[in-house]
Amino acid sequence: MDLLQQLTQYAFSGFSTGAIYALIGLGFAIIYNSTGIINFAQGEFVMLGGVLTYFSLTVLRLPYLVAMAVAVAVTTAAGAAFERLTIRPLKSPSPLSLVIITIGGSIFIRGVAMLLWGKDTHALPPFSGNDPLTVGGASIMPQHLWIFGITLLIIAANKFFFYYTISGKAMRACSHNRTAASLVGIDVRKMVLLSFVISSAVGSLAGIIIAPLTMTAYDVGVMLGLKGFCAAIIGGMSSGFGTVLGGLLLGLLESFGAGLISSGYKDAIAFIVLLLILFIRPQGLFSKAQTERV
Amino acid sequence: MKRSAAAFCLFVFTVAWATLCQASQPIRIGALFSVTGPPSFLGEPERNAAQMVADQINKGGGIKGRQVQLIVYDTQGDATKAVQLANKLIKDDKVVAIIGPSTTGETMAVLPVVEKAGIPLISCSAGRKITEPVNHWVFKTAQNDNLAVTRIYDYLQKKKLTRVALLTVSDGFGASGREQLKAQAAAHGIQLLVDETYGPKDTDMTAQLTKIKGTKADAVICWGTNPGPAVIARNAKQLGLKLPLFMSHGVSSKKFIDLAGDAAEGVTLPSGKVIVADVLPASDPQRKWLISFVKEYQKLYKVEGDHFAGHAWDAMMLLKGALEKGDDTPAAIAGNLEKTKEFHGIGGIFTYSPTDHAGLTKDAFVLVEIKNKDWVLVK
Amino acid sequence: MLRVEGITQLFGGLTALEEVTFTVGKGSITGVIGPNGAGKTTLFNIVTGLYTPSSGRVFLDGKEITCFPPERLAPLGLVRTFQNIEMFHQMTVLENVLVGLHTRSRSGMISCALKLPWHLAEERRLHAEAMKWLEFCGIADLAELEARALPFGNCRLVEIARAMAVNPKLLLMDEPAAGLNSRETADLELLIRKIRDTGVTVVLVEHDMELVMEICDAIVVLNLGKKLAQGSPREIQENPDVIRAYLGEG
Amino acid sequence: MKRDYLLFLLFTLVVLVAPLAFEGGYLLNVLVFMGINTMLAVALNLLLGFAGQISLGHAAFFGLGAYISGVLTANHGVNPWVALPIAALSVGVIAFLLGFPILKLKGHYLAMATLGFGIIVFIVFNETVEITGGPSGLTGIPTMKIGAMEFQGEMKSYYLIWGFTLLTMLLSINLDHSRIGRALRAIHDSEVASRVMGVNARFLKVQVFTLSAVISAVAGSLYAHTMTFVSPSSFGFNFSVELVTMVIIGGLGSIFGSFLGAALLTFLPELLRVVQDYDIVVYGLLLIVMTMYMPKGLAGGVASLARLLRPAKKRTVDHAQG
Repeated sequence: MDLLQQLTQYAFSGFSTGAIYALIGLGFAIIYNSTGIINFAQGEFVMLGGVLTYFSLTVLRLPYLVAMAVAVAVTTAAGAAFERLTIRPLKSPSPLSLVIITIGGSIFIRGVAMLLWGKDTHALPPFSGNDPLTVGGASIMPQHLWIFGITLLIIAANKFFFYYTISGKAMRACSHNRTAASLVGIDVRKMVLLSFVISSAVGSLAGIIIAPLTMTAYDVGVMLGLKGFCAAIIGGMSSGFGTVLGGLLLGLLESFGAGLISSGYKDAIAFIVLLLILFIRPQGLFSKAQTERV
Repeated sequence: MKRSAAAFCLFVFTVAWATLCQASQPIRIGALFSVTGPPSFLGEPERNAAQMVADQINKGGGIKGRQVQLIVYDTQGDATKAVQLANKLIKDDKVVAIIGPSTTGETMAVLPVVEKAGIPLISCSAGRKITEPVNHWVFKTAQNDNLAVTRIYDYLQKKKLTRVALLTVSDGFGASGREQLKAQAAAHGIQLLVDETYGPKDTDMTAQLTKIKGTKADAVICWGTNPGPAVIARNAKQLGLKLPLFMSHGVSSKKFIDLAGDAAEGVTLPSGKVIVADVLPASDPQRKWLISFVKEYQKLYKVEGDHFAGHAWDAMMLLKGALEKGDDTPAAIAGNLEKTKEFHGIGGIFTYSPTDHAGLTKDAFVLVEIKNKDWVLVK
Repeated sequence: MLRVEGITQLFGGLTALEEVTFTVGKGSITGVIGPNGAGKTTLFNIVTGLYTPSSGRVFLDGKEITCFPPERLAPLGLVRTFQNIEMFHQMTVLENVLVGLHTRSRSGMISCALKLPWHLAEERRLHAEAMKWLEFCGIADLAELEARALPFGNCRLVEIARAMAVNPKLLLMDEPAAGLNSRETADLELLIRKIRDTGVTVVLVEHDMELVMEICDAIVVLNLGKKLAQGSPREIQENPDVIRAYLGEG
Repeated sequence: MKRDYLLFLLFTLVVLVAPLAFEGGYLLNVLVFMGINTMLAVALNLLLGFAGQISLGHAAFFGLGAYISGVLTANHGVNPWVALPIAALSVGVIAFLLGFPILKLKGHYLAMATLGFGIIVFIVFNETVEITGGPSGLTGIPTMKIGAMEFQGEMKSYYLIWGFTLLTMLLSINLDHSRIGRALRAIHDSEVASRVMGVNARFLKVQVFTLSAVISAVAGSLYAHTMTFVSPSSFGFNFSVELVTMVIIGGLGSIFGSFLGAALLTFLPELLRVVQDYDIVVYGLLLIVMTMYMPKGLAGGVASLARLLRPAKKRTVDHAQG
């Protein structure tokens, strides 16, 4: 394998893990944009997607597609319930207490999943075939193409929703100014609920399509959530391409770091680069600077 | 005069009563397992097996007529918690011996505590430094990593696959394996071309494998526990890596074959005999125990008993042996443990001595290959 | 006292201020007026170092202070108040004013943590000084109350006391009368005069024309980012450009 | 202000007497760890509660303190009493240099950057096997000694650690009631206004970040010499989050709140052992419920409870008179 082939493979690997991070990051960005909440339970939605599909497949013996639908539905219901029971009753929560509440939520969801489905790791069957595709001496799995495709689809759906539907526009209005939004008759609380519904659905979908590659277990949410959070931050918390670029950048840094420098330090390398980026551009890589109003 | 006589009577009475009570009181044994947390794949089967043995002992009338009470605490794989809980077992629960913890890191943390309190500890983790140097109070049942490494290296040497790439997980298990792999390489004439690691929660190792593919390595040795090695097997298949792939005993359970699917075919690894019990020659002295252990465990917990469960089984049985031989004071237990000879356990045949608290030889491992989703002994 | 020279501020394609130049005399009360969006607050933000102007320079007492961050301006004697009162809500009124005395005390982290003797002496001096400024603004009785519990009018006074504690030479007030009732405005008028009488130069942005005409010695009128006129209240009232700007082209 | 010092005096007395009730028991052990956690929570509170700057990487400073002290004493034979200040000082320098760029960030960017720093340090602990012993940990760290007295055994460790913890609390209370404390709280409420008042917000934030890191490092060093063993798993992301939780559950900006938060989170696992496997679920639920219904944390909860009781007494008096 010559160097060029190796580099191509690193790029492929980086893109494919990066797409996973991006997909998870999108869920963070959606909730953040309409509520200002950083939902640390987002990773658990991802976990629920994968684990629920596995159990619908094996225990309930449902067909693959139905199992997926069940998983998305149940996760979405969990997301909605989480918002209704913990976020909505608060009158004027501080951002920090919201952080703790979502962390509590993630611990709770993880615990329930562990009790219900045990601690084992499981693999889902791939959507279409298990034979790698080879391009220019480098290879990827068909499942990676699914991930790329669905990520693009979700971004497109997002764009459409946020820019061309009434609810989407209303959600954007909430993110800019909640008081003003409520004054023009937008039901802000409904929009918050909606954002949790959307992001838990997106999260569970992500969990399902990555599970054939990364496998799933009750505790995968932590690491995936962390990486998704980073992707969203680098992307400037945008619910579009910013986050995708953030995710891809993170993935590429990891794979080139592991391949060319040191695999032990690959996460450290990725984070050092990210820190440097933040130091130079404190408002995120892909967002415009905002001036503070006094 | 009268008063001191009364006091003496009271004293005698108290002592007698206390002795009486003690006879009917259960023997308290502590256990520290990482039932949750990252190493729960170790802790859960260990707890199950330990509980299984305790129940069996009690059903069979106990040890010398006394019931056994097993007190299990979950350390969550955290060394700080392990130390706290060891203290709790010693001070509040007043146990006579402790089995566990599940990982080398936790065991090393607990070591000073049991040494100071003078309570025997039978660790279920593999790290070599637990029993080297020998500590009077500390024993272990998990096979030393170095024995597993020796098994692989012997085989590689025989097959003349001397250029090797390492891919180890960056946790206690992987670090300890990596240390042994590096230490023994020269003695077996093995040249390490690549020394890469991956994180315990990583989901894609194609980058490391690509690097390995770019070298002239003859074989890849991966040291880790599920699910990482399964991902590596799949990634290797994806990249079309044709090199023979060796794994550690950390994945010698059916779970690995489930997770890796087709990619598991042809993977070779050292393992305790438990997973291949049914294909062992009838002459193997461990066979009988192994088969009954697997059966009973399966009956109780619906999954196949693996060799992690075996570590706890061995620890409990060793303890039982020591208790049957003498008193239930910690000192007597430690003394009798040290005198254990040829105990046929799950992990191997244990013979402890004042200079050896690990008790196993490299015969504890067999080399197996995965063929048609099952284990085959490699001769 | 204060000289602003050719200040231009662009926000993207929008010109918020264009070539604004004026001077504020020592010991005067100067009003900056203009319709909404004229660039008054932007001008304040530039002078007080919160924004960096696209071009132009600012001088205090002949010394250039363009682009100085606010924490460097305070020791030079330039302080401002805010339109939507930036109180320290979680502190008492007294503590709010004590923060104003920050630049006039020296104790570092170590002597504060160890309560060294000179730090204690300094604390006593600061408390006395803070009380003096609360009395100056007539709110000494509120000292121990929590700032968040105060009615709006009192907040304004606390903010002024806090600013005065910095010992300013030049005090910029951003719409001090906004949200006050007529009695409070009358009190404010007296207070601003009192501040001037202590030797502090005052510049204020204000919409309350009555107040501006009453107390200002000089007025600068901004419209659409440009300086429209400058002069005494009487001159401004008679300036046809100003009248047109305020009443529209009609 | 007086009240804080009275409370502190009372608290000190309780701390001094408490172990006599638990002598020889396991609970004394928990109290030792509670001391370390309190110290860490108070340190983080200086940053989070006073200056309003979040850190999701504070376990790294704790870990650096523990490892620097541990490596120096175990591998190089340095006296623990010398290692402790070296650890504190080097962590201080690291935090100071890191503080300038990192504290320029705000909100979730700061959260992410501190988190990243924590992960980098965690990886370094794991990977520098020759120095730190890697994932299996560092053994052979000596205990602290004064003359012939060795701080071994729970009772002595307890007094050693709580001595440092009480000192930390006292210094923090002092700081709270000084110009630095006021300036920090001012930054928290309105950074713009505090800067206009001449507070050099950036430098002050860096200073308090450094102080907080130094205290955490001291706690780390004490931890290493009490446990005589350290491994990376004690200094990961989870512990950073746990520290933030302690501070928030305890009550932002309240020194005694930090103690309450640390005490609760140290004790909680002991209490939850009753529910066994369900502990993680109950733990998550408790975090949610407490944050929801006690927005000002335990300190705020205790204060409002006191307020509730007071008028009640008055009411009964009124009733009696009526």
